[in-house]
Amino acid sequence: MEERKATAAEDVAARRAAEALIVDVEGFEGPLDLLLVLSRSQKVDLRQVSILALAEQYLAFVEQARVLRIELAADYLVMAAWLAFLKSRLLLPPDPQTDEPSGEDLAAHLAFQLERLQAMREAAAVLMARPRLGRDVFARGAAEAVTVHRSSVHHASLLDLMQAYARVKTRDEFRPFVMDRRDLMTMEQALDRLRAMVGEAADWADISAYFPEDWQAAPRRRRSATAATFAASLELAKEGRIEIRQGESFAPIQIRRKDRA
Amino acid sequence: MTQSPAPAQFDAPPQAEIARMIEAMLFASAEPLSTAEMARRLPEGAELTAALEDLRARYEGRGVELRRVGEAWAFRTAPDLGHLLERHTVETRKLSRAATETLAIIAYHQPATRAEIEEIRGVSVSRGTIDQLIEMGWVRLGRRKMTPGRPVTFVVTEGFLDHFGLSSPRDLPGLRELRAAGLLDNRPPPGADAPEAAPQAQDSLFES
Amino acid sequence: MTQSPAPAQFDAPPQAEIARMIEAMLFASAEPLSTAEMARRLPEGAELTAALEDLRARYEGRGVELRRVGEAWAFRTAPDLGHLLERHTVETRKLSRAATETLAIIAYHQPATRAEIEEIRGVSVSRGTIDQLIEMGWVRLGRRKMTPGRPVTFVVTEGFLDHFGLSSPRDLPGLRELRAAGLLDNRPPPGADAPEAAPQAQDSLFES
Repeated sequence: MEERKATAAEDVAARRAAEALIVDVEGFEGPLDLLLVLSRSQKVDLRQVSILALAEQYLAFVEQARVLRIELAADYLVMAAWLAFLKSRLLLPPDPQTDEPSGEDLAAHLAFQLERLQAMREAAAVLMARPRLGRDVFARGAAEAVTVHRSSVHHASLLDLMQAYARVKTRDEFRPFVMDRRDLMTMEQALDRLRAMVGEAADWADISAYFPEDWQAAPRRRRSATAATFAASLELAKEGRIEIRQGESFAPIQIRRKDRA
Repeated sequence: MTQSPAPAQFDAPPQAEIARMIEAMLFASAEPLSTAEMARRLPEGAELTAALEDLRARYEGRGVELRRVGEAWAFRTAPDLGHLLERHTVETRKLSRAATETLAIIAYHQPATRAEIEEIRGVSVSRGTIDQLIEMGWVRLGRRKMTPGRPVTFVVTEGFLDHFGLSSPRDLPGLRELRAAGLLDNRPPPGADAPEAAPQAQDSLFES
Repeated sequence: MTQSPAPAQFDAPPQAEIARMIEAMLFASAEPLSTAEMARRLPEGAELTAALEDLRARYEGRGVELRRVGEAWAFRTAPDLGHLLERHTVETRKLSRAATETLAIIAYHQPATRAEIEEIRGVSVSRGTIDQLIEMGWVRLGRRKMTPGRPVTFVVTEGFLDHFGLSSPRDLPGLRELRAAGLLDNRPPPGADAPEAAPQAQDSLFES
């Protein structure tokens, strides 16, 4: 009866210890943090902490976690392996053959890391305890915004100016196109004229002879009269009323009345 | 201006301390603070009136003044320094199309009447447009034209020539040059032997 | 940008007047004002440094103090009077231990890379932690480090200095002692090949 009681009490204690450990593991920010906490149990200045003893504490912690079937994150196990290696380095006499860092060097660096982490923790605490803006120290409550007055300066370049002028002046080039007919003779006009005159044309004569007088000189009018009269001549030739001939390329085109058979 | 350490003749150092407290409260407050509100926040028995008067005197003639606002108190910028809380910015904007065209027409055809500008632009020219150009110092009134109604004319100014780097309005390139420089849209001219309308028009206007 | 009209046209105003002007500007602003911004608003040729020093001395020991914040200046209530003032700002989220440590490491080691932060803390830094510090306006990106991979660095901001009442990162509490103790050194672990290769060094430390 007594024994069973004692066992039950032990079970409760073990369970509590295990639960506490779980909570603790979750509370640690990684292996370095755990090492820092463990080092405090040595109650010495971090500079004098025994890394060997610390390694043993850490390994014992990991072993305990294993016994209690607590899942440890991989980096805790990596640290455990490294500390086991460090421990062996610290316990064995240095090998003069290897130029690998000595156990003392590695231990010193670990001590430095712990001290540095501790220093940053303390610095963070000091920083957070400073009088802080919005909590202990205040800015102007009735801040006045700076009024911004905007004014504009208009700018134009010479190019803008010239393009604007060009735009205005060329706008007129796009009015609907109307043919200027003053210097234009239509085929109908030429045909009417030719029909009236061709009856008398017994002899070959240049078509230009049939142009009205005021269409003879000005090149533009003459060009138009030539084209119109030639077209009219072709029409009359088709009707069988006249004959057309041309001595050679670009020679004057001549016409005469065609007498009906 | 004396510094804050409490004057020796008062056996109550609180007054200087009360002034400090009021100073901080008024500074940090978004609204003017009533004496009742200040008294509520101050240690009991604090003599407010003297401390406020002390503080007001301290700020007299400074960049910030302690002012009574109804039943309350507040720090306010000294009235003569209001301009420091203003900032003037100048934006550069492109001249509007209407203004640019009007300016171009005046430059090419000066002296130009409003009617002439309107005839060339094909639309009416608002008063504002010419006013703007005059305000900018690019256009001014020229001589009245000796035509019926004696209309006013507009010419470009020295300032205009300066701005555009011209020594005379005659330095402005003609349409033919503009076209050669690719400044005109690439449209075929209406007739091969069509006269260069623009320079002629320009000349005739300059001479009319 | 045009200058605000100067009261005196030619002579720069006397130092006392400049001090008044600075006082007005700084009083009106909730944010620290850079000397450049003040100079922009002051009459040309105004001597700023002496006037600022004058003003700082004037407010020493008062309810409101003139503080230097990096390259800027601001009036802030005296730290011992916080209990009188309403906390009108939203209480800042309580920072996690990871965030406060990361902030301290950035402040004391700046410019600090993520790898450096992780090496010091011995754990990886979650993105969210640095993001939170950046969001609070206390940390910003610094220049990339000229080491392999050109990692980004983090530095503290003017907002950080303002929040914690520091004039410059050099004023961080205990900075000199930490430096003297060699605790701010980037000391490579023994046997590490490249001194800059912090993450590699870290890995080798844990895995070798």
